Amino acid sequence: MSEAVRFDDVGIVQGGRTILSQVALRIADGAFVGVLGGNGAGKTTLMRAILGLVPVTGRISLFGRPATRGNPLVGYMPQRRAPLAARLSGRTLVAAALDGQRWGIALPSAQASREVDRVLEQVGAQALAARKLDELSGGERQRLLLAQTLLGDPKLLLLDEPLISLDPKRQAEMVALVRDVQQARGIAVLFSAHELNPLLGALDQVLYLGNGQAALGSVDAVITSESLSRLYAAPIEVVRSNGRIFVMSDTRIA
Amino acid sequence: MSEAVRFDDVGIVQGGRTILSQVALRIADGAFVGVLGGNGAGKTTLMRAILGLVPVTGRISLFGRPATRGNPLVGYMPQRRAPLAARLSGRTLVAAALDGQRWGIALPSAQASREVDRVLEQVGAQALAARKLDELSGGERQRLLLAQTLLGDPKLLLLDEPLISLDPKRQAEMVALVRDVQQARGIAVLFSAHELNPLLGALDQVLYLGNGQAALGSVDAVITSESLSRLYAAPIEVVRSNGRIFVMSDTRIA
Amino acid sequence: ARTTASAAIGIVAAENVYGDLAQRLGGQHVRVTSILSNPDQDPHLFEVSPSIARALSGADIVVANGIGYDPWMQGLLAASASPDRSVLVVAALAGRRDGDNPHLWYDPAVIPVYARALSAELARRDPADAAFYAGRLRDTLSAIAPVAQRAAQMRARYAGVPVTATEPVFGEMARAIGLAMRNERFQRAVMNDTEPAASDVAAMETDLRRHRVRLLITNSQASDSAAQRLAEVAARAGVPTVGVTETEPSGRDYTAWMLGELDAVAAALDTKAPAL
Amino acid sequence: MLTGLFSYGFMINAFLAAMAVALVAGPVGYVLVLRQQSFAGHALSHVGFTGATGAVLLGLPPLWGLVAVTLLAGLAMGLLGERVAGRDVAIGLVLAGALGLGLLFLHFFTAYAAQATALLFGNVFGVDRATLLTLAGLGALTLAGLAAIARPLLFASLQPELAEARGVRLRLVSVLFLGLVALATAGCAQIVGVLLVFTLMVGPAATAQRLSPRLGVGVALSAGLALSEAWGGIVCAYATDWPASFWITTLSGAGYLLSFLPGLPGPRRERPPRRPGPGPLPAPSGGSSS
Amino acid sequence: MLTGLFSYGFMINAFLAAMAVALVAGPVGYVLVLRQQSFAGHALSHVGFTGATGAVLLGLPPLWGLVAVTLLAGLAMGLLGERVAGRDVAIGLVLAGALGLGLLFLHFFTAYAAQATALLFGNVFGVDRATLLTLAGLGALTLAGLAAIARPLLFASLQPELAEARGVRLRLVSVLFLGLVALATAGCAQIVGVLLVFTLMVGPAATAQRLSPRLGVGVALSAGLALSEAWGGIVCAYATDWPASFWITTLSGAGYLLSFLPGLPGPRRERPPRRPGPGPLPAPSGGSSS
Ligand SMILES: Nc1ncnc2c1ncn2[C@@H]1O[C@H](COP(=O)(O)OP(=O)(O)OP(=O)(O)O)[C@@H](O)[C@H]1O
Ligand SMILES: Nc1ncnc2c1ncn2[C@@H]1O[C@H](COP(=O)(O)OP(=O)(O)OP(=O)(O)O)[C@@H](O)[C@H]1O
Ligand SMILES: [Mg+2]
Ligand SMILES: [Mg+2]
Ligand SMILES: [Zn+2]
Repeated sequence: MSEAVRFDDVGIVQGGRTILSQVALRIADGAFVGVLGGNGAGKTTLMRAILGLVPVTGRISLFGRPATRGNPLVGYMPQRRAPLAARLSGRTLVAAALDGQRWGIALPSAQASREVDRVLEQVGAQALAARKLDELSGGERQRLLLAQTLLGDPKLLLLDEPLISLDPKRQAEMVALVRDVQQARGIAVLFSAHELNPLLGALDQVLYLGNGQAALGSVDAVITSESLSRLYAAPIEVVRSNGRIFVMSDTRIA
Repeated sequence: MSEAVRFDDVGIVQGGRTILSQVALRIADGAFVGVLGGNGAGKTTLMRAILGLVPVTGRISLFGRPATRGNPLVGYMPQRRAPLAARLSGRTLVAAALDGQRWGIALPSAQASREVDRVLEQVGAQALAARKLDELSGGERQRLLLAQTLLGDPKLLLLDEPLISLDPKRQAEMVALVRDVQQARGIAVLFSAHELNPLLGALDQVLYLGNGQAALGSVDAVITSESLSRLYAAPIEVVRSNGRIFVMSDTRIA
Repeated sequence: ARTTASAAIGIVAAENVYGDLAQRLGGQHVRVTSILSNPDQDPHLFEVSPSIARALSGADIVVANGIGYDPWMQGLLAASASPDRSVLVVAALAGRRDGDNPHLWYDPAVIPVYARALSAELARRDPADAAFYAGRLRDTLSAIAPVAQRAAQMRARYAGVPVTATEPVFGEMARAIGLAMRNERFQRAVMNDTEPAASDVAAMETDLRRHRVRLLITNSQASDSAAQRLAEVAARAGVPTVGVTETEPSGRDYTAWMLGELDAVAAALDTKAPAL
Repeated sequence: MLTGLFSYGFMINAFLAAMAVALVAGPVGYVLVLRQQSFAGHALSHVGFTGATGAVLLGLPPLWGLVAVTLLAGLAMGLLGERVAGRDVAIGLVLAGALGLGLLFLHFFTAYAAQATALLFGNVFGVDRATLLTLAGLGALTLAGLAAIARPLLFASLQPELAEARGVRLRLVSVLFLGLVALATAGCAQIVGVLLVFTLMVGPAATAQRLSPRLGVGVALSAGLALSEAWGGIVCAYATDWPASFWITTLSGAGYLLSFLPGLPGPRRERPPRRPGPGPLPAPSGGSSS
Repeated sequence: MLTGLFSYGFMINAFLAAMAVALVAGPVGYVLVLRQQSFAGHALSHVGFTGATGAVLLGLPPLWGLVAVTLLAGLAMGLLGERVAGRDVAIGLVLAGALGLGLLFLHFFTAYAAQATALLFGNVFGVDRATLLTLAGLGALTLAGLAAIARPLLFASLQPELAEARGVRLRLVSVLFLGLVALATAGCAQIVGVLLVFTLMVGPAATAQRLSPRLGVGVALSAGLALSEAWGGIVCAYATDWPASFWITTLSGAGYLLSFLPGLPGPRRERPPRRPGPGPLPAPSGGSSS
């Protein structure tokens, strides 16, 4: 089965409003997919639907099985992040997510400790883990959150705007980190962002949302001035130079 | 006096750490200045210093007078925004900032009402003002916050990352809005952002922070691959095409 | 509602002990309402209902205990000022001051003072029936006389005998009998709903264990675990326990209530302490 | 059943006292709820106990001690817990500390303590004219204080960062406000009881904030609801002879729950505006890759 | 002074009771403070009063009513106020409602109510063996319950959005936890008083969270601090003859304040890592424009 995510005629209605309708799409296993769309287009809602947190019509399948809540194959970094308990260590935060959904108490175990070490290492955050959360920079915290998504060997990562409030260097680092993990472990990634440029080099495909619809396309097909301008309903320019793509909205026309 | 902001040998130490040292700069009245710098470079601290909220050594002057707290010539949009009281109307929020620092009670007055109407109109938010804050999108809320900064005819706006979590279209709209207000009223603007592209078309100058230093430069001088790469300590490419500039960090090297 | 009873003198008593005596002294010429038949209601949350406030505002005579036992009475009286109302504060009649034991009705000398004062007040208000009130007063005084007599008898026999109690409810009567009451600080702490000090608990236990007291008096309406524990200590040490009640039990008059408790105390003091 | 509602002096006093309390509790509570400081309001109503016992111990009028210590605790909470994080811990510790001290004072009591503790637990049917005047005076003082700090208080509550930048002294405002809450609580509690003050502060304010997004309307609504719930409670108490506090609490809770009814303004549901839609999306070209 | 500390049965019982309470209050309080729910903890201790009164009215043992109503209120708070915004209003209204109901029960009271009133200040020197057993049983039950929900509880407290996505039922966990708090409070309060339970829940937990960033260490520290403060308070009470609750409150407050001392781990100051600096900035070229 090479399909990570499959939507068959999916519709989502929330608060009496249709967010998405008649969505059909297939995301291949191991693909790095950028999720684009204006504010309120439904990026977060789509991810929450994949997680089984939002009632949908139609069918969403993950790796051939119906999507359900608490699927261990999915790692998730939510967009809206509650203020973190500032005085706890990064390690405590990451460890809390390890089997956090299971009843009972988490007794210290060598195996659990190894698993936490493993994901911390994967994002290069071993040194951060001992420090208190309120001593970490935003970028460092985001790296810990990424580590959490890797617990328990997921086959699909849903990352909702992980670049927010990062500077260009940290944005690039975050994208590179996700890309490395994705390739090393051959997992599929859905990565939403308003900032296309740092992502473009890493993307296999683009999932673009707007006007209640969602469609998948290749980077070359979607990242064009014409299609992006239509997507965001604003003039957006795409420039290709030296094999690189730049996206920029035109501030002079407004 | 054509200087909006002037720093003479300014140093800022917080929590025992030197954030900025020996900063000297002059921002001309009416200039649109982009404030750049990596996470933790001190963008927010610099703005708070201009507002008189942070103890400094040296001297900061605004329009020829020493910077003090509560200067009515300065409008401010903070970066960290406390969760807004969701059930109140946008108009209530904006009106609360009108002379909000003065003791006493704000009795309904035609003059106050006109002033609120004026700033709402300037950002095109008259229609939003009657709605509850929790019914507004992030971009709409940000527009109300911008309206607040315009209360009482400031001559200097400090906008700390007003583009955060906006989609490209809204980013462009926000920049255009600020630019329009700035030009119509001839005021100076300090506008911080991690996202350079939406800003580039609007900027008169760039204030770039890093390594405890701050320096002002023209767009042409600062926005070059070399200087940005040094600023962010990461490979950043700047491409000029059709008289437009594109900035992009290189994700392939990381 | 002022048709049949229009002639009757309205009396509101804060506590039912005083109310019952008032009924006895005034007979058919009075209409009595007692506010607290249960003074141990949480004073924190005690709230007077409108009907009581109504009764109070129409009352001719109001009886209160005073010295902090019914502090809400002041406010209630002030709230419905009435120029022609007399207020009898028993503590004032008996010359007690703040800080004295507020369980005044356990003092056999106080009740006659109250009875005389109330009777005089009734006669003042209703001179036509003065003879009736005088007769009622005589009857009442002789009906309650056995309490003082019994206390005096017991004084002859038990004066100086050391006893203790979990609460100061019985304190005035113990004084009348001449019992040597110990552990008064402990009792005060329990009365005030606060925590007895460790040394007071220790002294209490030592008294019980070493038979330094001949009797433990408890409040039988209160069954908190601390009191239960002391009763157990007493039982183990062979010190007898007598329960008394703070309010007049329904269905008993003052004399029967007091005599019953005095008998129980006497019986307990007469039991021979077992050898340790 | 309701004949004679106004024929008794104590009933008239009860209505007047309830009005004085409601008109203070409504606006003060509005800000309390807006700032999410209900716990502080509740805790302050306990703290008076320490002041009253301490004052009695020193031979001072208990009301002085009550007002003084409540004010002090309000200030302490404001100073300790200005930041929202950890604010509830600051309140909890001030509360525990004050009660512990009260317990110590009680320990030194030689008299029956009802005198001190009764002060905390007022009685709406036992309000006399002099108390009514005190109440009105304290209430006027509190409202005047609230009016004096209204603008910076509201600004600091809605947007602390911005208010600070505009010259509002957050800590001062926070401390002054808690002082006012303390004053209102201390003044009202001894007349109508701790329970009632708290109920009248939180219930109507929360309801008002659900019903109107406008500040002035909300504050007026809060005061109006508090007043009508207080008066309604007194009428119900008169009719049923059940305690007024119970009725007022019930009405206040019912009012809040009613504000969730669908027909009313302000349902929880978010109604984001449908933005002018973009044109049709480009047809997917490329399908699934890799 | 301290001779004979263990020569009285009541002292031994006091130490044991304090231990049972502290070992429950420490861990439960740790989560309570982590979730910023001190107000809920405090409110639940009031609510027990209503339950006790109601049970007595129905002729049931007060402890049953206490536990039942407190559990119910914990559930109501959990259900009403799962979202942080408005949570304090939900607690406040449940609290007010429960107290109002308690007042109504009292109104119908004919029997003795002291069992319900003595709640605020318990009596740690008056614990008998049977009570000790009840206390130990309730404590064990609470700790077992806490252990049973520990993992999802912690996860939901730290990262609710993520926990929900991973299949944790937030509302269920929240309600179960408040039920446990209710159980702990109800069990302990009637033996050692509301004040003590609250103090031992909030003080040591807040101190522990300042002292260690690690969860296991923090919970152990919280329990250890609670135990040593409780025992220390009893010893001080024995030595000075002042109330134990006063001493325990004082020690708990002092412990928290001491944790702010500079030498200790976890000063408030933020120490962001100095990132490897970029090279020297390009020299400003262009000066001030326009
Ligand atoms: N529980 C809900 N009830 C009603 N409407 C909702 C609910 N949750 C989300 N919505 C609406 O659904 C739409 C899609 O929201 P969503 O958060 O998925 O957008 P998004 O693409 O993630 O936006 P952003 O870029 O701002 O994060 C929005 O209009 C939002 O207001
Ligand atoms: N009160 C404080 N005490 C100690 N250090 C502080 C304080 N406030 C800020 N800092 C530190 O000062 C540095 C500059 O912070 P500042 O918030 O100004 O950076 P910034 O450029 O705005 O970053 P960002 O892009 O993340 O918003 C950071 O290292 C920050 O941790
Ligand atoms: Mg989103
Ligand atoms: Mg910043
Ligand atoms: Zn309380």
